[in-house]
Amino acid sequence: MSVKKIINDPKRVVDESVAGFALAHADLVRIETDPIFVVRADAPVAGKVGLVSGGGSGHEPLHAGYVGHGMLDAAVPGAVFTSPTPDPILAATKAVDGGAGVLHIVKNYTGDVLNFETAADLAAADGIEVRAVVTNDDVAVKDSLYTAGRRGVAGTVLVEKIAGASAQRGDTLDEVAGIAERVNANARSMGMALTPCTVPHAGEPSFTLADDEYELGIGIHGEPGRERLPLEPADAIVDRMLAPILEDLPFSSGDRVLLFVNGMGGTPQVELYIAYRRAAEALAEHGIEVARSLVGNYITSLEMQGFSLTLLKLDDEMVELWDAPVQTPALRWGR
Amino acid sequence: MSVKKIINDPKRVVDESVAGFALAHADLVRIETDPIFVVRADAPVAGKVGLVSGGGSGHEPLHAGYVGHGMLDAAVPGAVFTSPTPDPILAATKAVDGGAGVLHIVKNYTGDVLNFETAADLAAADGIEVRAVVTNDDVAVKDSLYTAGRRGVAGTVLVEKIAGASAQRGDTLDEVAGIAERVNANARSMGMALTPCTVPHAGEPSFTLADDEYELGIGIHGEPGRERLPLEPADAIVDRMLAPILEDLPFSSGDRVLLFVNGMGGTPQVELYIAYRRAAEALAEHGIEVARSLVGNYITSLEMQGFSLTLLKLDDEMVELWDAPVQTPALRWGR
Amino acid sequence: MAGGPLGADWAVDWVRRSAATVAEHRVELITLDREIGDGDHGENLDRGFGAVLGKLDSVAPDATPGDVLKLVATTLISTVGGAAGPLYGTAYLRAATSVGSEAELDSAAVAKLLEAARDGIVARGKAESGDKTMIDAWTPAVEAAAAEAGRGASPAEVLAAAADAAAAGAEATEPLVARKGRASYLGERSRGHRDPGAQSSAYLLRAAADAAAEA
Amino acid sequence: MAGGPLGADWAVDWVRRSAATVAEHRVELITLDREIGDGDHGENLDRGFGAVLGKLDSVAPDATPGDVLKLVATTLISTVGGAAGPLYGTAYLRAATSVGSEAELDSAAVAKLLEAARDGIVARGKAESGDKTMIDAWTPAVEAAAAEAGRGASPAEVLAAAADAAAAGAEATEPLVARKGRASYLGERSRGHRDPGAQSSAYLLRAAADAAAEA
Ligand SMILES: Nc1ncnc2c1ncn2[C@@H]1O[C@H](COP(=O)(O)OP(=O)(O)O)[C@@H](O)[C@H]1O
Ligand SMILES: Nc1ncnc2c1ncn2[C@@H]1O[C@H](COP(=O)(O)OP(=O)(O)O)[C@@H](O)[C@H]1O
Ligand SMILES: [Mg+2]
Ligand SMILES: [Mg+2]
Ligand SMILES: [Mg+2]
Ligand SMILES: [Mg+2]
Repeated sequence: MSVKKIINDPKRVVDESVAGFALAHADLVRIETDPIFVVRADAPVAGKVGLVSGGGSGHEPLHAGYVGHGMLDAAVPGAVFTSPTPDPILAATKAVDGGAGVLHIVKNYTGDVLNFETAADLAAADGIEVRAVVTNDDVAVKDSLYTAGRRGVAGTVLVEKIAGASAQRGDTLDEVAGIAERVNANARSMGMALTPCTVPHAGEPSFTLADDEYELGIGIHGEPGRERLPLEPADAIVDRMLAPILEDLPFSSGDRVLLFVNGMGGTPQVELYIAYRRAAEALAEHGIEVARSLVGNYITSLEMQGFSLTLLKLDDEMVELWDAPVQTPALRWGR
Repeated sequence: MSVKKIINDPKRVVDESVAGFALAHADLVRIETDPIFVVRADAPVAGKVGLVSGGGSGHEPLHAGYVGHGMLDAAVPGAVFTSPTPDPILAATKAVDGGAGVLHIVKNYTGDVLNFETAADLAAADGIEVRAVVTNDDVAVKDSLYTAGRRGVAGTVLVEKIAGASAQRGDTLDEVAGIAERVNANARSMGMALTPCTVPHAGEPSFTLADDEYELGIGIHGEPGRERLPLEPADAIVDRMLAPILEDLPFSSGDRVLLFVNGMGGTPQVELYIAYRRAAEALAEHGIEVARSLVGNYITSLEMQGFSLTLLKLDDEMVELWDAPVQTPALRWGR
Repeated sequence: MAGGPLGADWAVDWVRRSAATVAEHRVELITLDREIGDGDHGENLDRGFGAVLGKLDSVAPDATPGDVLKLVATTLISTVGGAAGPLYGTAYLRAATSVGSEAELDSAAVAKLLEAARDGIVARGKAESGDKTMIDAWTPAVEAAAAEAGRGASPAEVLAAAADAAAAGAEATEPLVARKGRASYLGERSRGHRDPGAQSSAYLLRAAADAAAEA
Repeated sequence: MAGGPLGADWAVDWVRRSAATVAEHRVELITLDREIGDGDHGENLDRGFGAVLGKLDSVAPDATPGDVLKLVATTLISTVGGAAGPLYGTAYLRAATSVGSEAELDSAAVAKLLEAARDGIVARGKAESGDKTMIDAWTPAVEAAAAEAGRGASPAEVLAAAADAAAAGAEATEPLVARKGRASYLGERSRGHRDPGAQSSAYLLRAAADAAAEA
């Protein structure tokens, strides 16, 4: 074995992991294996808009960890860092269709967009109404003619939670899609990494960094980021990440926000809270009120050390939907 | 900065992190800073037995992440991997005393035991009834005259949850202590590591491992373990860890258990579920029923890559208390 | 070099050679993709063509080249994932449609097949020449094939010219700045690396030419 | 070498020298502890004696050696943590009790102080000689001190003998297998490493002797 991981066979990583996940969370989810997807134990919920997300594996708990009451109806895991093919997306879409249509939540990567598109076409041909929301909250990438557009990163978790609550309370497909779009439009993220990650089948780290460097603007696939900088204190890093976020929307004094500090997988919690502390302090300096928060490993890059900051500008409806009960393997509150 | 971490100053790691924690979870907890401890927002709860735990930092979410309804009333963080001194333990004990006495949950390390003992003596002098439960679930260490006794590791999380539910429903100090003792007596754990961790002030990894080695029987402080073995497939590792656990209690066919796969901090979730899958399968082969489960980073060693397996032999009361509502930053369900 | 029209045997041999070349260059394609992408391109294609290989037994004795191309298309779509899955899938699907139910393909049909495949990739991915994608291998290949067919070359000669042009096209992606796909996130930092999809396209077209040469 | 009894000045100087020696050997003690423990011993003692140093100003002009020792005890207990905090804390507390309110300590008082300190560590930690703990520095020190005092040596000579014995005792922990504290988890693998607590004890007793030599 050339890679130092707790695995049996690089080719069976996703299958075995999803199997373990299903065993551990049999109260909330079940899985199908051919093609593979994870679905709410009680799917389809009649009359409820179904929510399906998915993408490459390696970002756990995203997406399977968010399947359950008040969030996703199904999650479709691809190979590590590889978007799933249309087959399981289509199968999941059918499995969660309760007659009110299905929303696809897709992170903006060429592969994800294309495979979900194909699945949506096939589902439509089967008479299922499908809409897609493509998340693109990453300010590290310039959204221009010269790129594939901004990437969907940690904001996706917030879209899934809030749109999930919208669907759970009985909103129509148009309404759920509208809320999802609104959350995405009001979310901005920026990531950094201290260390790379290693895809099991690749056997080598995604990039190399010197002992005194960090990568600013990292994606969630170990893609190199915006620039490589000399390591600096946590507060300085946070300030550097916050600046383009605050510029981009722009957030302004009097705004209420959700502050989300996300670990990339290998960062200890002590460090995430040190970053949270400075981010909250800096926002207070800008007169921005942190009304809700989330800190932890919610969308990861395997064992990468690093974190991302996400700011979501809240309105009253978003707050209500954020607070609504959620019962999933990775996010639970209320009820 | 010689250590690659998201920190400002090694000496301020705990203070800043706890400050960020308090900001992020102000709905559930508050903190005192001189001396430092974390306490339930509504403490003391009149008539309820108070639960206090604590120990060196670096194991987050243990213990502060478990402060809240249905679990701990206060957590006392020491410096990284260093047990706290008696002062904050005493202060926390006083802060949670609702008149029904206070239970100290202490992991079995010389420093923790001695400092909690001193604090308990001082609290008793102030008229507070204190009992202590010392957890020692780690089968990697032989419990004999020739050691400081078995270490308290992941089983501590289960003790805190179940004893917390016992206190929450109004049990007496004797009853809560009795349940805590029973959980500890029925829990067995074993850990492993692929990589070491680095204490911020130490600046160097706790040990070194070759690229094709793992450390079996690792503790939660980067202490070297039982033996160093050539890396092998996940299933083989799990079997090797499960054997001494199953021998030690002994668990037997027909038993109902809680299976807890705990990440050491730097291990991706995919890997934890691969380990869970094999552990569940192996227990099924032994006729042991996995009635409850927990998978994730619940008691960590900073950024160490590795995991531990814990088995708790359940009785009906433990199941009821495990399922009881809990509302803490790191563990939530019910209500 | 064989000169006649190409039948289903050629299509099947193309698949076998594709699977072989992708397996042989798996690590190289992973490495190219790790440098400016996410390091899965070689793994994904290897999985996909491995799956196609496993389905060749199900090809009917009276199958046409179009049947084989369609099998490749649907198998790649359902096994590759990522960006390359739908892009290559669409390419083979359009190629299959382009050749219809013809049992034998002449030079014009071969050139048209390549053009249809390229157009399919553009329809899905919206890339233009110079965006540093697989299109930068396909478009020179399509143009070379059309020119060869126009001057009366054999199908094998058409494919050989296409393969040469694709290889040159893949190499020529090195100085480009990516504007589509994952590599586009790197902006200027994508310069100096060869596009993995262009490289795999060149290998696949070389496999087609080699199969034709021995047909 | 100064020969008279030791007063509060000596105790204060012992504190200063203790803080200095712990700071100087901080990394060495961390490294020893990383090898068979958890790598915090030097950091913890440095924090503790730094805190004591900061409190020296609050020592009253008419303070006794016992007052100073008590200040050390309470400060270490409330700032060091880990195993060493309560163990050293108890040691200094028992030492303070042993000297009572005497203004000056003669050789017998000094030997008794060391014995009381050692007994305090044993009372809390239950270690025996040979368990590879700080006791293996303290017990030889106590014995050497008693012998020196018995033969009429000066307080400074008593402390010098104690320091020498402690240093030898610390060194002698190397071949031992740990049976108490964190190092005991290693079993046989603890052999070949010096116990960090024994080493820090040797440094602290050397500081006491050096302070006496200049008193
Ligand atoms: N929009 C596009 N149009 C054409 N080709 C593209 C486009 N986006 C990506 N590609 C091709 O896909 C290749 C990457 O494929 P692959 O690694 O399998 O997908 P992913 O980027 O999803 O991991 C790139 O090298 C490029 O040639
Ligand atoms: N039971 C005991 N009795 C005497 N000394 C002990 C005992 N346990 C530990 N020690 C001493 O404490 C030292 C370790 O101190 P320190 O590193 O500060 O504590 P911790 O082990 O809690 O990290 C050991 O080197 C040993 O000398
Ligand atoms: Mg990919
Ligand atoms: Mg310690
Ligand atoms: Mg790729
Ligand atoms: Mg130590």
